[in-house]
Amino acid sequence: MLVLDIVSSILLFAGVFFGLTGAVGLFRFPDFFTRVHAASITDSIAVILIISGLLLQTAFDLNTAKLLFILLFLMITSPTASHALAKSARHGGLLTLGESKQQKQQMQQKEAGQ
Amino acid sequence: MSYVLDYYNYWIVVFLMMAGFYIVISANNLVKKIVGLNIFQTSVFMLYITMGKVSGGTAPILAEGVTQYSNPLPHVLILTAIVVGVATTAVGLSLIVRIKRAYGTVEENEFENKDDAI
Amino acid sequence: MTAVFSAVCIAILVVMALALARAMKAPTVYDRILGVNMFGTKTVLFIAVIGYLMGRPEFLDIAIVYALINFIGMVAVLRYFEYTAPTE
Amino acid sequence: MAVLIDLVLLAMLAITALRVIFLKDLFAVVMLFGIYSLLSALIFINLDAVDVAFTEAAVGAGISTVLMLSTLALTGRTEKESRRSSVLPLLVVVATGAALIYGTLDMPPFGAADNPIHQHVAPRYIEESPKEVGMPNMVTSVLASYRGFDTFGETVVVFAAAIGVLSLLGVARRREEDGAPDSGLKESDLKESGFKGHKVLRVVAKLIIPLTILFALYVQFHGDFGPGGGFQAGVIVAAAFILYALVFSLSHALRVVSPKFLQVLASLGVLLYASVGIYSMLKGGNFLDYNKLAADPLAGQHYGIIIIELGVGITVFAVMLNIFYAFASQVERSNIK
Repeated sequence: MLVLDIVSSILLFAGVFFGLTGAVGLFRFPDFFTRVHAASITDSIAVILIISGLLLQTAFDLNTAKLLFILLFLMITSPTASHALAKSARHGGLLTLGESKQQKQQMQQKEAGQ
Repeated sequence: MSYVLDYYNYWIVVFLMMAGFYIVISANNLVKKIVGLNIFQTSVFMLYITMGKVSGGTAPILAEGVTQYSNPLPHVLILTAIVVGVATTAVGLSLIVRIKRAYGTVEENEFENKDDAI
Repeated sequence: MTAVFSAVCIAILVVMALALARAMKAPTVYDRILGVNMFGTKTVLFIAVIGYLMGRPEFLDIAIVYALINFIGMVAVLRYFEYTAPTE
Repeated sequence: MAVLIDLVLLAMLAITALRVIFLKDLFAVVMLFGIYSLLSALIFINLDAVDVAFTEAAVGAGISTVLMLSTLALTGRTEKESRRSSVLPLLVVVATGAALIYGTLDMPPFGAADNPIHQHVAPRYIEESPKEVGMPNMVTSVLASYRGFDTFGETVVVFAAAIGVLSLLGVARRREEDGAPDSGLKESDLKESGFKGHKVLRVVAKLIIPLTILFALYVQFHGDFGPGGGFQAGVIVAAAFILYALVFSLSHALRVVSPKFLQVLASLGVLLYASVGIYSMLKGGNFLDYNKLAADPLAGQHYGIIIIELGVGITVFAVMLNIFYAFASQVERSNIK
C-alpha cells in the first residue's frame, strides 16, 4: 500500500509540474501558435499523469471507471479543442512568429527602397 | 483572523452583488446588463450555499461513518434557481434581440433617444 | 496522502490563476479562448483531486460533466467566429 | 485546507467580476463569464453543495455561453463608450455595499453548527429523510418529495420561459414547412454552414454526442444515490443536441428533433409531473403524496420521485433545446441576409 502511495504521489507531482510548465509557457512564449503548443501538450500529459496518480488511490470500484472516463473524455476533447482553436486562428488570419517577422522585413525593405 | 474568516464569504458575496449591481445601473449595453444581472444572481446563490455549510460537515448524501452533514435545504432552493435563472436569462436575451430588430441598436441611451424622437 | 493532495490542489490553483490572468489580459482573442480552455481542463482535474482530498471521491460525476460541456462551449466559441470576423 | 481553497477561489471570483466591469469587448465579457461560472461551481463543491455544482456545471459552461454568444452574433460585440458620468452609480453602489457589509456583521459566523438555519427543518431532513423517503441523496428527497410542490412550480416557470422566448423570437422552422419561399432559408445555404473544414471536430463530435447522452441518462436515474437528477440530465441532453447543431448545422439538428416535437415534449413533462399529483389525489392522498402510489409507502416514494424527475428532465431538455433553436435560427437568418 505504501509503495502505491509513493508511486501515485510521484505521478501527481509530475503531472502538476507539467501543468505549471504549460502555464508558464502560456506567458513566456512569443506568439499564439507556440502558446497553443505549450498549453495543449502539457495539458495532455498533466491529465494523464494526475488521473493515473488518482487511479492508484482507488480500489477497483465505480470511481476507477469514472476516472477512466474522465481520462478518455479529456484525451478526446482537449486536443480536439486545441486543434480546432489553432485552425480557427490560422483561418482567422493570425500569423506565426516567422511570418510576421518576414512581413515586417518586407515592409522595412519597401520603406528602404522608397 | 478568525473574525475575518467568519465573515469573509459574506463580504465577497456583498462585493459580487455590488459589482453586478454596478454593471446593471451603469452599463449602456443591454447584453452587458444581462451579464451583470447574472453576476448578481450568482452572488445570491453563493450567499445561500455559504449559509448552508457546516464546518466539518460533508455533502448531504448519505455515507457510512459520517455524522455531520451540511444543510440540504439551501442546495435544493439554489439548484432549481440556477435552471430557472438560465431560462429567464434566455427570455431577457430574446427581448434584446427584438430590441435590436426594432431600434437597430442595443445601447440604452441610443434607443431611448430614438423613443424621444418619436 | 492528504498532504500530497493538498499540495497538488494548491499547485492546480496556481495554474488556474495563471490561466485566469491570461484570459483577462490577452494579446489576441485566441489567447483568451486558450486561457479559458486551459482553465476548464484544470477545473476538471481540480474537481477530481478535491474529491480525494475531502474523502468523498464519488463526486467525480461533476468532473465528467465538465470534461464534456467544456468542449461544447469551445465549439460554440469557434462557431461564433464564423459569423463575426475576429478583431483585436 | 478547505478554508484556504475557499479564500483563493472567492478572491479569483471577485477579481473576475471586477474585470468584467471594465471590459468593453463583450466577447471577452462572455468568456470571463464562462470562467466565472466554472469558479462558482468549484466554490459550490468546496462548500459541500455537489448537486448545485453539478447544475452550475451543466448550465453555466454550456447553455449560458451558447445563448450569450448567439445574442452577440446578432447584436454586435463591442460596448460603446458611455458619455454618462459613472459617479452617481458608483455612489449608489458604495452606499448600498457599505450598508450590506454593516448588515453582515450581525450574521451568524460562517460554518458554525448552531446557526439558526441549521435548527429549524434541516435536522429533520437530515435525520428522517433516509427513513421516510429511503434515498441516500437528501437533496433529491427534499427536492422531489418534501418540496415537490415547489419544484412543480419551478418546472412550470421553465416551461413558461420557453413560451416567452418562442413568442418573442418565433418558432424555428424547417424549409419544407415554411410557406413563403423568400422568407425561409434555402436548403443549400444551410448545408454550407456548420464546420465544413473541421474534419477532426466532426469525427470527435460523432464520438462525444452518444457518450454525452448516455451519461445524461446515468445522471437522470442515478440522482437518488449521488449528485444528479432531472434538471441536470435535461440540460446535459440538450447540450449534446446543441453540439450536434453547432457542428453539423442547424438544419440537420432540426431534422433529428423538430421544434414541434419539442413543444409537445415540454408540455408532456409538466403534465407527467402534474399527473403524479392528480393520481395520488385519486388514491386518497394529498397532491403529490407519493406514499399513496404503492402499497408500501417507501416504494411509493421511489415511484413518485422517479416519475417526477423524468417529467422534470423531459421538460428541461425540451425547453433548453427549443430556446437554442429559436436563437440559432435567428442567427442563421441574419447571417444569410
